[in-house]
Amino acid sequence: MSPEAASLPEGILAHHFASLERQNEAMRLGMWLFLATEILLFAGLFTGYSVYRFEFPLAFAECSRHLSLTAGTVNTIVLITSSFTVALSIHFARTDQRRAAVVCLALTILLALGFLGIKAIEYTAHFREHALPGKYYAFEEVKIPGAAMFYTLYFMMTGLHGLHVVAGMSVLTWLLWRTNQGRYSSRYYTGLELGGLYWHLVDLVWIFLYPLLYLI
Amino acid sequence: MNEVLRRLLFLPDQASTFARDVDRLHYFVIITTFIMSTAVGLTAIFFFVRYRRRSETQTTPHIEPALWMEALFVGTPLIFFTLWFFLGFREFVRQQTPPSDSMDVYVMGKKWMWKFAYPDGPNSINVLRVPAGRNVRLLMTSRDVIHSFYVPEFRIKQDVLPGRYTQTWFNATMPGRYQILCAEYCGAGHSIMRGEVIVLKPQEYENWLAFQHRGLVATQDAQPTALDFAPPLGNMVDQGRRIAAEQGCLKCHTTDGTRHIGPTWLDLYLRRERLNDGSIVVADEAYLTESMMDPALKVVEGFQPVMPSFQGKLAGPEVAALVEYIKSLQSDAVRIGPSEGPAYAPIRGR
Amino acid sequence: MGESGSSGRANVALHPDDRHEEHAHSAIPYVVVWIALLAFTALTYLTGKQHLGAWALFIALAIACLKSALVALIFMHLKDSSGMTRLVFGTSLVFVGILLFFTVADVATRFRPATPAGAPFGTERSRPEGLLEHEMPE
Amino acid sequence: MRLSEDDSHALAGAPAAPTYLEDGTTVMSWLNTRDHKRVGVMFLVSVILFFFLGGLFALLIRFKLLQPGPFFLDALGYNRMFTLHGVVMIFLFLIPSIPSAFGNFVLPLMLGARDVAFPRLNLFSYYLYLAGAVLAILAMIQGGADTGWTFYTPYSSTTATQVLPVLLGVFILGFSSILTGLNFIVTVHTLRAPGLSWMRLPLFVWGIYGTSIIQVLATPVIGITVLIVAVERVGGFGLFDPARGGDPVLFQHMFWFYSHPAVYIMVLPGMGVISETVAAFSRKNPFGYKAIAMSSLGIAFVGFFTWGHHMFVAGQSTFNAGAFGILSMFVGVFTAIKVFNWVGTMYRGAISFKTPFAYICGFLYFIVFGGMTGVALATTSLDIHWHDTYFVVAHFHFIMVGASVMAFLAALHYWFPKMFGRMYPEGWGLVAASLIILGFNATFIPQFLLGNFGMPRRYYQYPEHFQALNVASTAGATLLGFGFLIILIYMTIALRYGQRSEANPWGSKGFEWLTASPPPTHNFDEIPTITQMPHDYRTHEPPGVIRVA
Ligand code: HEA
Ligand code: HEA
Ligand code: HEC
Ligand code: CUA
Ligand SMILES: [Cu+2]
Repeated sequence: MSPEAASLPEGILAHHFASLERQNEAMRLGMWLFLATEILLFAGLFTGYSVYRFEFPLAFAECSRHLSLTAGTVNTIVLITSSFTVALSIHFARTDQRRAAVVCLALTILLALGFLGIKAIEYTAHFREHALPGKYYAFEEVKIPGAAMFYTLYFMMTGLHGLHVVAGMSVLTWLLWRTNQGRYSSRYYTGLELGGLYWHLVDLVWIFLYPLLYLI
Repeated sequence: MNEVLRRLLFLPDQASTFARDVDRLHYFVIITTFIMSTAVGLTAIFFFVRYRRRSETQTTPHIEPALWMEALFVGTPLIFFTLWFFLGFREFVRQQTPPSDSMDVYVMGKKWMWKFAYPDGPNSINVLRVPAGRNVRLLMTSRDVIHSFYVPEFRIKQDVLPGRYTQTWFNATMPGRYQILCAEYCGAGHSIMRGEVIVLKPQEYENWLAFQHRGLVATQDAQPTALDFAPPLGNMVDQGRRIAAEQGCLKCHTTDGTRHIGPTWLDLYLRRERLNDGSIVVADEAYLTESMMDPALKVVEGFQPVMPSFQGKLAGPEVAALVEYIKSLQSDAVRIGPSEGPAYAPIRGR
Repeated sequence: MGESGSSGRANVALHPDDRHEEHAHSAIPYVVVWIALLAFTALTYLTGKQHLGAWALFIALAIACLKSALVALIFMHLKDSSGMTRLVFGTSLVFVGILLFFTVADVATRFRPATPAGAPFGTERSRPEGLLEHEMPE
Repeated sequence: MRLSEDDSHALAGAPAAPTYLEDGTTVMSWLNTRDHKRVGVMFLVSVILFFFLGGLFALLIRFKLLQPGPFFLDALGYNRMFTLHGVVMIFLFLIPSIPSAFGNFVLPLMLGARDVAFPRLNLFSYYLYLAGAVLAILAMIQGGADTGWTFYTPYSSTTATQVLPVLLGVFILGFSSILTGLNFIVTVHTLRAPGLSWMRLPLFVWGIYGTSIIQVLATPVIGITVLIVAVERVGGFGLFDPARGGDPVLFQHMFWFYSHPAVYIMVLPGMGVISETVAAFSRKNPFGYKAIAMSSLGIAFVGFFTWGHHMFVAGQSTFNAGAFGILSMFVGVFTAIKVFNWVGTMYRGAISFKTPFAYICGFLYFIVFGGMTGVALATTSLDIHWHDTYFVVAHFHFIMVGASVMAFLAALHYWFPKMFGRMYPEGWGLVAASLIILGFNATFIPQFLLGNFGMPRRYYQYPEHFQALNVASTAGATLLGFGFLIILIYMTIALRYGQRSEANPWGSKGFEWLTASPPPTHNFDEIPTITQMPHDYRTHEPPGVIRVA
């Protein structure tokens, strides 16, 4: 190891771990377990979706046609790209290119904002049409049983996903700050990596939401 | 044998064709359970007596079970449990499949009463009359929350769901009266949501049916409702309910949303009522009180001013109780909504 | 849960993903995956517009699965991470599957009137013989 | 062997480290601790508190049921009472009881670790637990909810009582439970002492490991489910509203997807305790170690396939009933393996009948009876008669009180010297144990009969022919209450005035006894190298030979 590399910041070893390596492994395992819980959290809504789609296929198809496919597609592209930039930022951090890592993270956050913006525009449109969930449903164009249920699911799923986007953004902002301080390097980048994992999960969920909601 | 075990286990009478078969499996299962738990307990005690600690420094050999032993541990329960399953499931499928010659009765559960309707026949509340020896299918739904139709003597139970139908069936063997209990928790009146199945001899049943066809709808089988059995519970709402019944308000007002001589009380509180002079009032406490004291002052559009004044007939607290009662009559979120009621389905193969 | 040897800590160290070795970590896979994801999105979009009927859902989900596999394997480094993390991820998917399977199986095999109105596979909307509308148990 | 720097600093010869109890005695030093042992003790105190609260509710329920008609409580009050009893006992007592209290305390000790993997998260999990508890108590103060602990919609989404804080409380408690589970899984994977291979893990660790898997995988689903109900209550839109085609049975699927596996969260740790104590008090190696260990995983896995047995009469399809019926039969087999192997452990042992052993005997009897009545309930056609009657109530109390609480008490007595360095009074221990086992039978056997007789549960009033059995049950509950009260009293006294115990009063060869009692803050002066299976009583050698690196 070059002396230069040795001066790069390392993680702090807690007293109860035998080695940094082990500690990183523990953190990564912990994160994956956390992601598993997130997956099961969404699974509840996906179950609801499957059941009601099974019961009301017509209503679901009809309602889905009233969502903006363009907005959905653009958002998919935005989110995929943001996932890509996060992956890049980790790559740059671990190859000691701090500037590039920071830029990539900033880009990710911008893309996330873009995603939320587009979602907000969609939501506004739904509000205007009264295509709202549950008892607020008063959408003139679709009046078949099950339509309200579609919008309930639509709002719950995108809403919960949106919350995750916001949470992910906050994490990324914090990571951006720390990366800028030079906390992550080829010798230690676990924190950044875990944040990235979370963001990828947000992307994963959307990859399924997109066809299920917009493309029936 | 059957009788002894039945009494020993406190099982109720066997009044349907299922009961005996279910009970037989019940005996088998419970006896196995007893034997196994006692055996395990006794073995533990035996080992304790036999292998007491003799000295504080005693060491013991390392023992691992042989493979055949573990196989036994897995195999025995597995065989028993699978056997239970097959015996039980055969019976279960039978209970879930009404025979195609069953007569239908429609059941509606509602907080906290049971309503029964016969095709082209009478309706009744809380009393279900069926002929003995005949297959009866119940097609059931609920008006508000989940209830469960339970007749212990028949060994049948089926949840009753809002917005959709469920079914069950039975064939009662012994004429008599059997209690219907609600077995799914449904609120304050859950434990008094009781009804009765009256199993009649076939001929008596025919007579009853014929008699019912003669009368007016309003006089058909007017049964007291569960609420009449409900003891005073002590709070304002319950007092109000009692007073409303005593004072005869319910002769003209309904609490379930239907229109009668007077407007329904369901969702009345804070409703915007249009009066016959075209103006609109909000039915707040003041208006409700006023309507009892001076009904003719503000008459609701579409109704006749026939309500008597209760000035002087109701004490202050009574009025307050009535108002509280009316306020409590808010329909649940569970209403007949955009999705229409479920469909009727004939029994498969009929 | 592999190692059952007795050698302790060193042995338990879970396969480190070669990051202390300095061989150049490349960004090219990320770019490739990104492009593939975009392509797949386009594909979903196009097939989605075709109204392929029963196949539409299947195709859309198949593509979504492919996409998420790419994200998980490459972006999330599942490809070269320890067996345990893979197991965790896999297990969570299995349990999602269980939840979905039994719940949908229930709805699909129920007593038919037990599904609400509007469900196309429900039965004929007939009234029981002789029972007029207002007499239906409310 | 690799050691961290800390290890090499804390080498032998250093003055004996202060015990974790003495290391800082201010309130803040507890509230802000990272020490898994202190977190464990805080959990222990809290869950015991809530157990007594829940028990108080139980006594009120039983008191009301002395009379068939209205008596003592009104209908609403009664409904609130059993809801609070269920919620407190399950979410505030039983789920965190053994894993969060004893698991936290002894699991790292058993692994030869200095702490759990994420100590700060561990403390956070305790505060989440407190927050959830506060919400639940808030709901109680405001009048309480009346839905039953199962929150079935549409009742729960329409009733006027304080369901919302309870739902949020459950959500938060779920988080706490997830974090604990996550922490334990990572700890077991990364912090085992040298020489401690998977097949040498103490069986308690296997039990907790299985539990943790369930906690991580099942709890999120209840989280989202109660959130949906909360949204339905507040926002007026949800997935379960029948007026809009919503399916109340879907709620039940999602609820039981968590809550059936959750019953194994409640019993697996208890089984772990029994595996430890039965070996320690029989002074025998666990019979069929592998079978017991693997059946924990088996239960954790197969437990996910049986949830529909709560819904046989709920409008679920016949196909599903069959599938869940047969799958429920398989879980029973895993428990059976354990039971037979525990009994086998006593074979040719050297058994000493101390208080924990009394609870072991109770446990064995109750879990077989309670478990087999569970299998009986899973026998589809029988469940039609039994569903939602007192038979079910008796079944689950047999397991949750008869088995899990007995295991909790066994653990409390077994590890009390480990935790506090003092002994409880043995005589009183046996008195309380006999009282509890007797009272327990008197309380719940009549309830089995009531169920057969046809008395539905959650009944405020009941037809008069049920009264005799109800009175019997209430009498039993009173005995039971005295039993618990005695324990509370002597344990509180023993905490201050109990006789000082040796480091290993039981002569146990569980790994947690390799360090002092009570342990020092860092658990081990040196991390032991494990050279044997746990509970190997062939020799008197301690199972871990301490080597200096
Ligand atoms: C710790 C809690 C716990 C545990 C471990 C269990 C364990 C089991 N439970 Fe129980 N159960 C509850 C808590 C628990 N349950 C609760 C709280 C409810 C009510 C919920 C509510 O509605 O409020 C409930 C309700 C409940 C029902 C629903 C009843 C109804 O509402 O209609 C059913 C139905 O199948 C059931 C089944 C089982 C089965 C098959 C097991 C099995 O895991 C049992 C396995 C154990 C054994 C089988 C014993 C060992 C076996 C042997 C030694 C075999 C020897 C035998 C031979 C050789 C023949 N349980
Ligand atoms: C861990 C779980 C657990 C435990 C330990 C218990 C313990 C007990 N339970 Fe409970 N019970 C449940 C979980 C549990 N229960 C659940 C989940 C339900 C279903 C709820 C629902 O329907 O939603 C239920 C329902 C339930 C019912 C049915 C109510 C109904 O359906 O109408 C009854 C009735 O007898 C009952 C009784 C008891 C009794 C007598 C005890 C006894 O074992 C209690 C013994 C303890 C004590 C007696 C405490 C001793 C304390 C003192 C004497 C001191 C007094 C107080 C202070 C010092 C503060 N329980
Ligand atoms: C003989 C039939 C009759 C009886 C008995 C009767 N009402 Fe009425 N009630 C009516 C009619 C008709 C109206 C509507 C016309 C009106 O507003 O006066 C009405 C209106 C009301 C209103 C206002 C409702 C609205 O929609 O604005 C209230 C409140 C009310 N009644 C309460 C009572 C109470 C309380 C009692 C018993 C103590 C009672 N009524 C007994 C017939 C009756
Ligand atoms: Cu209706 Cu309980
Ligand atoms: Cu269960």
